[in-house]
Amino acid sequence: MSDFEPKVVAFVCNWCTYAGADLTGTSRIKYASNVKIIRFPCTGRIDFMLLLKAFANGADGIIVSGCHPNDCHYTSGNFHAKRRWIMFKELMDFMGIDMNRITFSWVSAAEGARWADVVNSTVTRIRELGPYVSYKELVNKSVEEEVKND
Amino acid sequence: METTRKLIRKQSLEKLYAHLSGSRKIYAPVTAANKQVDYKYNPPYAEVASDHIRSTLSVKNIVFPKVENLFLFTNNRTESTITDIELFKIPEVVLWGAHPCDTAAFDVLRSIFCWDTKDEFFSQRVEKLTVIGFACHKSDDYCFCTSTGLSPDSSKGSDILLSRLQNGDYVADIITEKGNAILDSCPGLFEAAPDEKPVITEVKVKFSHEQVTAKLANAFEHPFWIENSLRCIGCGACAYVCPTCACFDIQDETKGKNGKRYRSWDSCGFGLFTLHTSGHNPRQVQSQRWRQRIMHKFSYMPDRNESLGCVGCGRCSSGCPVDMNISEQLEALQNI
Amino acid sequence: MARIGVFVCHCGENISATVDCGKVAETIGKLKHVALSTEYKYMCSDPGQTLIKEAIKEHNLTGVVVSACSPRMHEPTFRKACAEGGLNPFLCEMANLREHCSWVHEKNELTTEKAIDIVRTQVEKVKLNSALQPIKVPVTKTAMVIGGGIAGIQSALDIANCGHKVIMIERSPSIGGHMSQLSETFPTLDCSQCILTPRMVEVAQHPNITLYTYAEVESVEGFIGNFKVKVRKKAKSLDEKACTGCGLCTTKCPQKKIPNEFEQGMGMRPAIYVPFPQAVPNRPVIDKEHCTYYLKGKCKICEIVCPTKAIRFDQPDEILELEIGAIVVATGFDIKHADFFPEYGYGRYKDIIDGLQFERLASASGPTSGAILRPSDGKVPKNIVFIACAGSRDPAKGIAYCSKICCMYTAKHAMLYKHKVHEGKAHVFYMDIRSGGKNYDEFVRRAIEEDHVNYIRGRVSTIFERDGKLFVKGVDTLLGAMPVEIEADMVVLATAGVANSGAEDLAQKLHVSYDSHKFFAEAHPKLKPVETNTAGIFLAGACQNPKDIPDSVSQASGAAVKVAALFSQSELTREPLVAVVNRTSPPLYSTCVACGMCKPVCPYQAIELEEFKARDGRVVKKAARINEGLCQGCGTCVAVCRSKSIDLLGYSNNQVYAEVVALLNDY
Amino acid sequence: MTNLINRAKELLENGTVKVVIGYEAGPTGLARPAFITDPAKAGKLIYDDRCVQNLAVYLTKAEVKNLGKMAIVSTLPVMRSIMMLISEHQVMGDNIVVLGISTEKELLDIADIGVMKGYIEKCDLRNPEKDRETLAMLNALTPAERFAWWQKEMEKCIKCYACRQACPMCYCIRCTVEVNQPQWIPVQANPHGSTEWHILRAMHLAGRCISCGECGRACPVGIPCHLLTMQLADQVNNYFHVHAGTSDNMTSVLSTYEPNDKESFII
Repeated sequence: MSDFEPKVVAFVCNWCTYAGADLTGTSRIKYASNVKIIRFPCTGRIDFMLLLKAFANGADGIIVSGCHPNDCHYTSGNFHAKRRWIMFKELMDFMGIDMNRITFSWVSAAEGARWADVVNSTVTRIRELGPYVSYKELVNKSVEEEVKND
Repeated sequence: METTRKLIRKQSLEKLYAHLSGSRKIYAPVTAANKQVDYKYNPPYAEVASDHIRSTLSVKNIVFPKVENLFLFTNNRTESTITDIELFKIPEVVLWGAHPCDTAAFDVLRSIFCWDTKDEFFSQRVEKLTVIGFACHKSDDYCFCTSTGLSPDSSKGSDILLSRLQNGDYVADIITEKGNAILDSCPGLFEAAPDEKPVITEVKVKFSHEQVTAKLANAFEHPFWIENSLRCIGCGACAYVCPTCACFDIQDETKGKNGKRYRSWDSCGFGLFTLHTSGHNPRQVQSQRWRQRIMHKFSYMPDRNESLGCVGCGRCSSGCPVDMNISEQLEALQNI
Repeated sequence: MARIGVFVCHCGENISATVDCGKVAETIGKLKHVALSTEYKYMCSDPGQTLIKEAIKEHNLTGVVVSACSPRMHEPTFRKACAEGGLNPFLCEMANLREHCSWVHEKNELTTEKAIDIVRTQVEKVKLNSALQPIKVPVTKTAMVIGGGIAGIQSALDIANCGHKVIMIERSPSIGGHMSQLSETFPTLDCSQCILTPRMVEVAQHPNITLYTYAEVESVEGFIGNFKVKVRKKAKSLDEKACTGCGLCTTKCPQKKIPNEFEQGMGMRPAIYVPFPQAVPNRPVIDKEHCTYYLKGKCKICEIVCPTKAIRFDQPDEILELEIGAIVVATGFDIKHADFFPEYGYGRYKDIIDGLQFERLASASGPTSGAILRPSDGKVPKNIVFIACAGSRDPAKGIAYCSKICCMYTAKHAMLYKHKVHEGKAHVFYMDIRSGGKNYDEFVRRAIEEDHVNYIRGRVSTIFERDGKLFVKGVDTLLGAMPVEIEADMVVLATAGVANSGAEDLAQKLHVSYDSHKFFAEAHPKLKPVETNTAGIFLAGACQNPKDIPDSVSQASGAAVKVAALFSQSELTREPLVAVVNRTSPPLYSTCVACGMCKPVCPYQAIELEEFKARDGRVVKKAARINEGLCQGCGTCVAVCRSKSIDLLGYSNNQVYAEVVALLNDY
Repeated sequence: MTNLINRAKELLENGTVKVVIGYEAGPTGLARPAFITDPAKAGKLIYDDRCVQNLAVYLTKAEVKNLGKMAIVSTLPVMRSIMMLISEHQVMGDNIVVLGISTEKELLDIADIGVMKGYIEKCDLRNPEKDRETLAMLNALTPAERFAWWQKEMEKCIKCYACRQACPMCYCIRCTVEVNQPQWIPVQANPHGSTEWHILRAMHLAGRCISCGECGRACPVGIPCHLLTMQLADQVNNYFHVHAGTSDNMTSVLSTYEPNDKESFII
């Protein structure tokens, strides 16, 4: 497990967290390279299905991050996203899908150092949790194998 | 081959099960906690159900799985490579405990899958399959095998058909060479058959399928379809539990450069089943889809495949969330 | 078949020091559909851009991925380069190898692998990009200015002087706003009306400006360049064309005891009145709430005396429907009235007034003709106390902000007083003196040093009356919180500036956001201080927050430039990254079922339900439609659409999905 | 029951409605939806414990709508469904006559939507009791146990979409599962495809599910998928203090927000 390099996907909004991550770069603050960023105009744009797609394609952890409440470039996208995540988290918990593998955060364009912290703490946590075996198994389990089953 | 009748005692039946499971996989019905009966691979004999009327799903899954990979592929920079499914790896399976309606359905499926080009996947699975059917000693209002030309003790599709005697022993009709091979592999478990008649349930004849087929030839525009399908909600339950429904959807699923093409069950009851790319949908409303379902089984198939598309198992009716009772509708249809 | 060109930038050594750019280019070059994968030291340099332009032609590229710095830095640069190379600019994407990779990771294999993943993700995305054309929206070159104070006047004149039509709406009978009430202005002490009234007249006479006073906005629909505004022109009970403004009616009106709004209640006016002598337009209106005829059904003296028979008692309100291209909101502010401060005894003591009342007292055209006389007995106050920060910066009062103008006008008031009552004593209680601004601090110093105004740093706890005299009790914090008690003949409260009445209502009509204090909200506090979150609606003056005259005027000119820029083209060009609801052939029309989930999530009211009709006129289908003129491309509607009938150009479902897959899988 | 039959007959006879949607007894003794267009056949209508299906699903069905103005036998879940359908512009409130049935199986006098609103407000809007018990049982498990529990159910799924088709709120003409650009949900009925389908369905019903339990009842293989949407119905009320289907002007909880919505997991 020691050489386990978690795959973490970050879904971030263009105006705050993406810009914040840019600032982390311009400030030359180092963080774990396991995280790869996908840019969205707004957290309001992030479909909950994309999070499942990330797990289905082998992600061990996910970060979802956008503007702090009241700072949304589009005024309200992050508020809508917040409600969506509240419901999503409740459903995932109820189905036993591991929500410790998802970090939801607000990181502003000025919080370059904080972005590094969010990434590093997420990667550390996912490292401890290990690969997301149960979701990977779920994805690879094909009904046909049941028929073959040898 | 000529059918031979043997006796197999209750205790020997368990031994036969153990004997068969030693060499191959057994697909047998099991009663779940919620009283539903589902087929499972290699269940312990003690769990195998023998008193049920019908399982929730038919046994078609064994020859026509709900999802089946057709091939795997890899998209490289300049060319794509295709990897075939190794059909020879499909294991030998014994289907245990299927009722005559379900076993008869294999012939119907064959008439669909192999009417012109032989479907390799289906054929291979059928070839690897040995069927030990159980004649029905119980039935209910949904059953109508006798209206589709079958009977509760029909041996159609079985390699060995077991029928229960009053005392719980069974008579075994050895129908095919495959059945004979089983008999030969464990002759000690079989005895000479008594003269006694097995317990067979009585299934009332509800309609004449010939008459239904005749009526359907001119019933395409009949108001019957709208009136009788208003409550149909357009789910695929009837098609998916049906032992003879064979429609499938083909999909490609890729991850990165690797992918697979597979087929999975589909249903003509779905609104988008017939949607064209142009946006046109020849079956726009549910009555047209309901008509298609009945027409296909009772008119088109007798015409084209010379086989009725229904075996009268009654699952479509018992599984329907809105009680679309097919035998009731067919009864009505023969009188329109 | 896609032919993607990938250009890996070293950014000097900024990227190449930690990322093996050669390996990135080589690995990406092996991907399907990648026609060219190359590296270069500075992609953004001229030779770098030329490389892209030539490659587009040479390899007939269908998409370009520039793997360099943040797209927030150079996306416009490279999109422009692509356009110059003959490729639609929206077929260019950037992979962020610098800010998100080389600068934040150590030099090792994992970092290079991550770089490859980042580039591959953009390659997969760009394959699904579509060539987009900028959106053109027609522009109605008529601006509406709401509010006729100094900000509105400045904006209207600037826009009109650029050659565009302006419609000005003012809800009171005259333009001029608060500035017309002021006596002198800081820091120059020039007469407010003297500098304002020429501007007011200019508005009235400007050929490009149409002025509607006594009028309010009824409703606003549409979007930038294409607003449809309904304006209610309240009945003035007057034929304005017939009226000559002789004023005879106002002198003959028997009802004369109505508190004069312009004088802040310190004078009286008749029921038919002109708010002040220099009013524009200089025409009276009948105040229906106080007019004897409207109240009791008889009188009509004004009608009788009017030499031109201009009075129209049965005149109805008129609704104007106007086509407007841009709107400047300049509705100004109000002040907290002194009754907000029971601790200071307002109401009980007549000689406690607010700042605007003091302006009227000091004004030559005011109720006392400029003499500082206290309201109770008309005597000249010998001791006067000014309390700055009455309400402002006081979270307990619900106003946490600084009203900004009070420090300066309090200093001005104290000076004006001293200039008029030489022997009088002026005291100022203050929290801090905020006198940032050209010549502002000098002005305050003059009050203290030349006019000997007594500045006391401390807050006033209470004002009470003893033996017919007011006593102001506070502390002097500079003297170690020593209690101070000052006998005063008159007290002036520099009360907090607050949002104007009706601001919330108007903001809702305009679909513009407002803050918790009901001030209009700017689109960005730093970089878009004039814009609102609704495109085509701009802010000027104190409707945004309390401002002094120079700030209001500057912002008003700023807003005017925004409008003029918008009007400089007959069509508006917008980035086409907008949401789209799908359309298919009938009878489906769209997979949208018009559930309306998307409508309330749109911050820009860009979504409406479109009806599809059969030949007989029956509505056979409804589906959402997005107004591309209003959509800003946030994509929140896309994520809430259950049937996936909405998609966002540039961040389509297909694109973001491909990104997720590409980021996590082997190729 | 006589009241119901008489009322249905009257509505059909005087032409107020063209069809009465109610229940009749089928040949196997099950109650099933019935569409009465002929007043002489109103006598077929029944209302008893067997009548469990949520009839509101038919309000959006094209061929039922084609019959003309409808009256619909409505228990509480049906009434709540109607409220949601009006809120989401799928049904016009003045286009249907509600034949309300009280919990005591008495015919209610629902003159208009306002009256119906008043009635709904007085009802217990929580999930049905036996489902509350199952939910409590599941919520008491560890996440890993819950995962295993649900996976066992998901393995049964055949993707027949009876859950979707039986739900009055699933009226989309094209469901997300039918979108293949991109293919959001794997088409195959394997545990992965089925799990994601059920997540999607539950999320799309968040704040819209009126706890009728029809999806679970319709499932031919017995997956209690209604527990997913009911759990979210509970949470919607817990977080946002809303019960779905209580007014004809509901904004979905996921289409709106309060700036001070409480959560504890966003850092």
